[in-house]
Amino acid sequence: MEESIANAGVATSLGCSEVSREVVNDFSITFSTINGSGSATANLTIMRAIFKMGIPVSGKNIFPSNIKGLPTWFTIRLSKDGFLGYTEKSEIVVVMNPQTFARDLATVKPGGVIFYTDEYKGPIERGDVVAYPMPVKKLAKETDIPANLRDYIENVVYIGILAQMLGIDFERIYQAFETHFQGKKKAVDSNFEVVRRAAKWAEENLEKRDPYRVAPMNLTDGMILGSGNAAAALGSIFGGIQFSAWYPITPSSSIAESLNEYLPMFRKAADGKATYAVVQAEDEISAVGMTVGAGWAGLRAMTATSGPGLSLMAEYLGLAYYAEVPLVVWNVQRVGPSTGLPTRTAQGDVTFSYFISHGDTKYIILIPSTLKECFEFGWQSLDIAERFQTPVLVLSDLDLGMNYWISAPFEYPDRPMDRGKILWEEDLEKMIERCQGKWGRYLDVDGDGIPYRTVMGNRHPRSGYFARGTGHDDFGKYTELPEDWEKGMKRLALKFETARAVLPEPEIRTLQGAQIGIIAYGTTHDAVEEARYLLKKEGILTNYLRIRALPFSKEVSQFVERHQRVYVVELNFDGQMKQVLSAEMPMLAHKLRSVAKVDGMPFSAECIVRMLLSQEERP
Amino acid sequence: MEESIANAGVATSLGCSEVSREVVNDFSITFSTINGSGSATANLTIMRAIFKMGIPVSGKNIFPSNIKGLPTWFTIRLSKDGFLGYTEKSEIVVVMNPQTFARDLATVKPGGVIFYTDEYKGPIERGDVVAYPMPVKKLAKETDIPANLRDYIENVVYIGILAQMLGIDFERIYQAFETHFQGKKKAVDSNFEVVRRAAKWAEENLEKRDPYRVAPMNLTDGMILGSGNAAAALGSIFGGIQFSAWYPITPSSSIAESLNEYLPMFRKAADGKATYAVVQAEDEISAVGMTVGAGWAGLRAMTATSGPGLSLMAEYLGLAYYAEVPLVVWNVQRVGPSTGLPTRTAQGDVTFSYFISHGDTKYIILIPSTLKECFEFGWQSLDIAERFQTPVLVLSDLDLGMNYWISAPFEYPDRPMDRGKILWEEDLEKMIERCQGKWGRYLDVDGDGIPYRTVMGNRHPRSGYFARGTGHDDFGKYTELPEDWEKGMKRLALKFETARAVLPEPEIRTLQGAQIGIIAYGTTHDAVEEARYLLKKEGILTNYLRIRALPFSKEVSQFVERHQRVYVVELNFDGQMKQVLSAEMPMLAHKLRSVAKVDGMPFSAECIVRMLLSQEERP
Amino acid sequence: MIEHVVDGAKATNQIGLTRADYRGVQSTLCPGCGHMSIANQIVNACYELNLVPEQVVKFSGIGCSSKSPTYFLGRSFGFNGLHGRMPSLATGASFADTSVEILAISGDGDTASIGMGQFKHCMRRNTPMVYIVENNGVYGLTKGQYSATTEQGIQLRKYGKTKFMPVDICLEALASNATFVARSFAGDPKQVKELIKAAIKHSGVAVLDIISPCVTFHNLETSLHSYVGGKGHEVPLHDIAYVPLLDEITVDDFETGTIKEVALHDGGHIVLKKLGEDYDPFSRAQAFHILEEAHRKNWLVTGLIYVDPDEKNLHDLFNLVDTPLNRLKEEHLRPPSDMIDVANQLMQ
Amino acid sequence: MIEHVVDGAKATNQIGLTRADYRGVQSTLCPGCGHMSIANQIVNACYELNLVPEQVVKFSGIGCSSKSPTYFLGRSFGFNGLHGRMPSLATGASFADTSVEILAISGDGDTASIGMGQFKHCMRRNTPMVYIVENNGVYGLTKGQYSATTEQGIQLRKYGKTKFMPVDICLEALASNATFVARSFAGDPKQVKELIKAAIKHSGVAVLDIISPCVTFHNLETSLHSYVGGKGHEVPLHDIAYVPLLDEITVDDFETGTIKEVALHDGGHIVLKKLGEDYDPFSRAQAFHILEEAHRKNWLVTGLIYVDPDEKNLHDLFNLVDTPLNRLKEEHLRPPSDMIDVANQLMQ
Ligand SMILES: Cc1ncc(C[n+]2csc(CCOP(=O)(O)OP(=O)(O)O)c2C)c(N)n1
Ligand SMILES: Cc1ncc(C[n+]2csc(CCOP(=O)(O)OP(=O)(O)O)c2C)c(N)n1
Ligand code: SF4
Ligand code: SF4
Ligand SMILES: [Mg+2]
Ligand SMILES: [Mg+2]
Repeated sequence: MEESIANAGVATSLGCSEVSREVVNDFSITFSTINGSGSATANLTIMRAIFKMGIPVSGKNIFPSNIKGLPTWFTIRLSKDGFLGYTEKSEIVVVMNPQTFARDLATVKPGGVIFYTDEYKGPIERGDVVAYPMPVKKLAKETDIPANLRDYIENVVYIGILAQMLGIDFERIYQAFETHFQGKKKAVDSNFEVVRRAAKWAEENLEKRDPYRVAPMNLTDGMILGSGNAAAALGSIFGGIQFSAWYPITPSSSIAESLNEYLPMFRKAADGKATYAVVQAEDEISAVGMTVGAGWAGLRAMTATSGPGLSLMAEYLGLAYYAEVPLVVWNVQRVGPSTGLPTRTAQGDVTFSYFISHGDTKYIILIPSTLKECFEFGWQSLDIAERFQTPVLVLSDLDLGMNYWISAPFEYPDRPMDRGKILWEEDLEKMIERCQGKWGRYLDVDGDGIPYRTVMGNRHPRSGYFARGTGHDDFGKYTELPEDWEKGMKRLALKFETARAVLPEPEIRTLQGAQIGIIAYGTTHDAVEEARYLLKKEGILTNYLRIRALPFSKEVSQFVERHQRVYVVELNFDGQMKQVLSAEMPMLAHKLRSVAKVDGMPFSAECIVRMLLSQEERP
Repeated sequence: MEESIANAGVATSLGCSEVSREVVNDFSITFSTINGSGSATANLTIMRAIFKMGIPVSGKNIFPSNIKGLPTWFTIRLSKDGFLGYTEKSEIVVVMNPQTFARDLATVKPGGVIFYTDEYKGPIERGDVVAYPMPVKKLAKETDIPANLRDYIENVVYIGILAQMLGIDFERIYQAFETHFQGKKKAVDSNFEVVRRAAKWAEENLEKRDPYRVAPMNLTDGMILGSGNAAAALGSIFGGIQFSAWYPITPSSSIAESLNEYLPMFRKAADGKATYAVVQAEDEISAVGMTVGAGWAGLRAMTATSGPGLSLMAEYLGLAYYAEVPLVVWNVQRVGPSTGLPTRTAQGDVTFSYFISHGDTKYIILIPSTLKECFEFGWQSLDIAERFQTPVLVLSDLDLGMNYWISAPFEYPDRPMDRGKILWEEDLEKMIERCQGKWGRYLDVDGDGIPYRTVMGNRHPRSGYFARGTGHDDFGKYTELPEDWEKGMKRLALKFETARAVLPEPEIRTLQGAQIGIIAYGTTHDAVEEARYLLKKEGILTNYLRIRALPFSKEVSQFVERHQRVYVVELNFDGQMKQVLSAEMPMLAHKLRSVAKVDGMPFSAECIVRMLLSQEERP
Repeated sequence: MIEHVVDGAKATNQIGLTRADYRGVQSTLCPGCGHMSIANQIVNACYELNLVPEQVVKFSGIGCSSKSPTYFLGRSFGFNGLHGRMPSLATGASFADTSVEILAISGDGDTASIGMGQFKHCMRRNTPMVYIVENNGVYGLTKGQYSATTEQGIQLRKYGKTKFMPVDICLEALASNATFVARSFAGDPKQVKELIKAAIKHSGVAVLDIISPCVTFHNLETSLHSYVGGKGHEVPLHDIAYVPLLDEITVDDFETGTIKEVALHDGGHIVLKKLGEDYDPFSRAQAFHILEEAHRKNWLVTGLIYVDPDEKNLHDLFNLVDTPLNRLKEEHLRPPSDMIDVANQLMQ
Repeated sequence: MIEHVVDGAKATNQIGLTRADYRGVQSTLCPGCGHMSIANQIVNACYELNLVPEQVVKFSGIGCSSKSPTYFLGRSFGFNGLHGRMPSLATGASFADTSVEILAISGDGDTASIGMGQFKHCMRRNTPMVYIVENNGVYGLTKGQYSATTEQGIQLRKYGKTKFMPVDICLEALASNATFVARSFAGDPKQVKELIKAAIKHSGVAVLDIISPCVTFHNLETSLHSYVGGKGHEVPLHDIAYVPLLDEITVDDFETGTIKEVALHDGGHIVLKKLGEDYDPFSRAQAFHILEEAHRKNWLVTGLIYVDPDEKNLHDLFNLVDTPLNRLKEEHLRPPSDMIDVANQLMQ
């Protein structure tokens, strides 16, 4: 294992950035706007332009559960060192919503900058902040854009002002518009014209009094920028997805929407007909029911949901577990319990997912951290589900699913599709021969706990069987015999053990001499890497294991064994992964400590450091 | 703590029973009959007669998921020492179903007895068993009972034969019929007549060649005999239950059925009108939804279900948890996952119940072991739910709920009903004064995490509030602010801690010098006590802690601390309580070992001993 | 004729409350959303009926529509429940105090997609409540997916054309033996208000399927769910007004022979004034007929489609004591101590 | 006329199978249970239609009715799912191979109580399947509680009198735009069999509401759900027979002017012979009318209540490739390797 603290393959060195008066490519910009006012285009354009300048960047949307009218925030972080996690405060804040001015001002880092709409006429109660008023209404009115688009145009105005003041390359802005408007030249040009005018206004009217500047780099060459849900959909498509039933719920809906958008692009059959179906169900019970039906019948099937939907899927998941039906469930987590904060991020469904449904159940869970892993787990989850004939849950979250991440580009799957032990007519004939006529849907022929399966449509006269959630024997026959039940449970447990060894292995990053371990998973990754960097500066060396799948492989217990104490970092109140780790590794549970919190915001590196250090002080 | 191994208050001594040729009041009888043939009356009558003779007794029904025609078994265990747990084999087996003769014969203990219908004409392949044929068809035909009741009467016939051969008191049988037929003299007499004739036949035709005998004792004086579901219903009635919505599911239906039966007896208002409502809902989502609605509106509300129903309740339980709505859910467990073995017992919903619903949730769980505890938790659960304004889950199981148990009699609640912090018009007025005008539904006025609540119908103009599953502040107002969410989670955690100290404390039984601990819960209790007795005979002394509630009180961790190792005995595959204990007490998790299995049958003492000893051998 | 107190800044109704006493917090719906115009008519109806706000209890599911109860009756109790499962919540709560008025707000997704089962069973039980479906033929809150009431062939932003026939909320209610079934249109505020009043005064379940345009995601003129489309296709069955007990019906207001009255249990009446063909809201057969015809002819029929003012409601069937159950005290609820013996005798 | 091969121990149908090839395992239902007589007619219908057992797939929920698929077509695939949620399971599976016949069995509790939502949405989608409700007006498997189809006022063993109006399965199907809606009675095996055949040959969703007495828990003569009560109140709309493609209709079999034919997509016909009044199963309006009338008059109307043989079914709407989806290979499913660049270009 090599010594490393690296972020999504971006950071090139662990060295401190030079301290100088000018701050280049190492700050955050937060845009405070009004929901539904069309600010997304402006924010994405700035983010894309910076990305195209070769600078590592991330974009996080903090939005209300509302369609129009409430405050909303978008933070772009630029980091020449590749640290792209959430920051609690920003160096630069752009305020387009006069109502939130005071609150926004408080979030500017000392020495930072505030750009604000000159509709705000009040005082600016901080001396340590540079303030630039922006006549957005006036500048917007000067364009020849129809009045109903003025709100939107006001946002385009701030692109120009920021570009001018920070040195964002105008050519890149033009390209970003091209990406956004998918080449519609008229839209690109008219928007760019607004940017130009606003920049000109800034050039003529604002004097730069702050140190923040953007300068081209080459750290994003060949990289991609996008959000996890789109990547999950693309990954599923490269995994040969054939069926998805879903029910709308934030923050998962864009997985299904992306399937609807991309499937026709990637999967045209010669005759123009479809090799897949995406069905909007009437609720999540039906969505998962259809997906279970499709998986049972031999289709690569996936559904996507979030907390409340997952709760509704409990009964069907138990059936799929026990009847051994492959399917994939993407759970894009948001803050719960209950409806909770539907537009805020959390990792709060870990224990529920692991123990979901009554009775003794066990699930394979995959946890992606990056855009690229969303893509990879998109196709791998379908392989794993069919290979192990079981539900696979993928735990993403709002932050990963809906926010903007850069990553190394997707790679074409490095192995053929794994359809698992499925038998068509001739395969079945051979299997029957191999087993001297003995054939049963749930027979453990290979001793790995994984039986062979046939699917409907198979015309072999011995292919049919009656699947059920009631007790059944190796042949699928109904049974209440104690020994049959126990045998079934044991085989299922063996199957789970078989899976343990082949699921995506944890990622381990170490530092020479570190005694303290950190375990994390999912979207805390960026903040953890940055926290390790900060801790190192404080003289605290840490090793880091990132869980990518449950059940845990033995690397996880070995990692815990190797360390004096291990902090489990997670975005929930109860320290849920720590609970699961304790339950699974009781002999090592005493070494685990919890760094857990949930308030709707992603973890910042500073927060992890704070929470970890407060425990380091304890004996 | 006193030194004890005792069973439901019945066993009087730990001493070995004297070994003699005659075996008195210390054996089991299994009846193998056909489902739907009316054998229940016969079995219950024999059990009741023995009970009325003063002998500790239990009755366990092992029945198929079927209405009519499949084999079914009923085992009565008599134990002068008060050990009434499940036994894998019986000393006496009564076979009324010729189809199962061979299988039944195998379940007779060496030296035991088989009574069988003479319809079975085959060989009896065991030399170590005494066999008595019974001409049940012939004897039934001799009665003047209408032909359509013959099947039923054949079962009454075996009462007579057994009574004669074992020495069951005929007067007690007569009384047992009186209990069963609720005093309908004609039915009592005609049934008794059949018994008499059959006994006469036995007297004249069968020669006693076995050692088993029943003799009067006085160990059941003042005790009661019944099943847990009826006790749960009665307990709820004494807890002032006002509303129950439910959906039929085995093995919980008889809770609602008992409410329907008993409520009119116990709760007649002066004007003959009802002070309660029991509603059969259209499914479990609706059942729990109605119950949540009723609990929110100030009614003492309960629903009862089993595994699949609990899975469907996940979403509503999360809402009730977060909106702080009192309600009680009895989950009478059966074997899962999925439909599983719907007529067999298990303790397999522990982890699911504890972690149910998405997001960070925490539930109070009560686990009764005895008839009396079903009654007590019946009323206490309603108190606890209202006191803590939260869902309370009661985990019973099929064995406790539907089988027959003896116990000390129910006691009238020893304290007034606890309606918790509910404010009516005048209370609210005072509260507003107390808090100088500041009043909010979720304000933690007392610092115990428990807020005050008003309920609909309150006419105070400041009483109303809008309950919701979305993020809310102390005043019930919608909020997405990070600090509000965190504050809410912290208060809920505090409330849970407050509860920890006042929930039913664990029951601890110790033996001088014991180093080994056993933790168990629910219906494994009898088998554990018997296992401790057997282990003691082997020289292994154990202490025993029986969990009665989650969250654990500190006695639980202290108990684990005090022991070298602690075996957690439970009727599921995954060792679910051990998982919960490990998650909750990670510092002690390494001491825990699992004695867990599930196959549809209750735990027998022998099985516990076997599984425990196999681990004692390990270093 | 219907309004008793001149409206105005400080005007009060017969119980001394101003309209403001019936309002809620500031709306966060999109400007122009049909749901808000319904909320306003709820305020007006309650004001005019002189309801005590504390005696009204609001229930809702999840959706823009289901958020709207915060925008009226701010003093009332309310419970914003789960998506599609509001009926059970309201039903359970209703037993606690049968004297309150239950006002349930749902959306078309909340009721006809995920909520179909609970909606139907709630109707079947004749649960005493006003059940308003704010029907915009789309999922507003989740940003524009089709719902079960979206008309067939409508093109939605990201989801292609809707494939299936829409669910007809009124037909569903009728099939489930609902006792008050009406349809209205948020663009017709007077009718909305009068129907809400009548519904509140009905003793069983009263369903109002109110077409309530979503201006952000589904306001295409080609759809019956838009302001323009709804207006263009509206076929009112009658003019409707609720007339409370104390009001004399001034017969002059109606041409003779053109009015029908429905007597309600509180002594008030629903007065229906004939428009076009004669329509009998007491006939379930005619109700099926008009809905089937409207379906075929793409009409938005509005008005009182069916009413049975006399059928027993859910609470009647349970023969409850007069005191609200939630005000009963320990002495009413816990059997006296000697009854413990009876309990023990049952266990023998 | 309908049967082609003389029945008998060793008789075979046109594809060389015996009746035994269509049977399942030994029944564990109560002797006399209506569900078993329906199971027998399913065997007969499939035998007579010369179906390949492997080409039929069975789905069911939970209940005595839902257990019954083990008692017929033992060689077929089947899935005994969850209580009330079978429609979604069948719908998802149906996409895998649209050439199979789906035979779904449910109970009245399974469909009309817990399953109402999925049932309605399944109808609405015109999911190609035969959906048989074995309607006994009671929960059999859980031992005698009332279901949503129990008639009002029926006294059940432990549950008092049923309080609510029953759900009418056919009316529900019709309201949800089902394209084949029929009712029958287990005591009328010939009609059951012919309707099953017609339903199998229908291209969309075909609902059969079959009254199927529960002899153990609900066979009171006063109920329409009993053998005696059903017989006594049965009002058949017509005599019905399914006539396959190759059969000539011997017009002699019917008096002229008294028959109606429904042409199905496979080339076969449903032939309806007039009994009493003329009834037009193509008219949705008439279907509503007869169901409403039957409801008022306590008739058990049986026969084909409504049919629309031409409406597109669910699969038609998805424009799927001809090969069954579940037989597609990696080369059809995984985009070629150069498409990875297209994917990456989308992420900019
Ligand atoms: C179980 C569950 N699934 C999905 C959602 C997400 N969701 C919230 S509102 C909504 C649809 C609302 O549509 P409708 O009822 O028509 O209300 P509208 O917003 O159009 O007024 C959905 C799907 C949820 N909250 N809960
Ligand atoms: C979620 C769930 N709730 C309850 C049950 C228990 N249950 C099994 S069958 C049944 C009712 C069956 O009634 P019906 O569908 O009418 O079938 P029948 O037995 O009458 O043929 C019920 C409630 C279950 N299996 N699953
Ligand atoms: S999105 Fe539609 S339904 Fe929601 S508030 Fe806006 S206009 Fe109303
Ligand atoms: S209980 Fe009723 S439905 Fe079930 S098998 Fe027996 S007769 Fe049939
Ligand atoms: Mg809507
Ligand atoms: Mg039934």
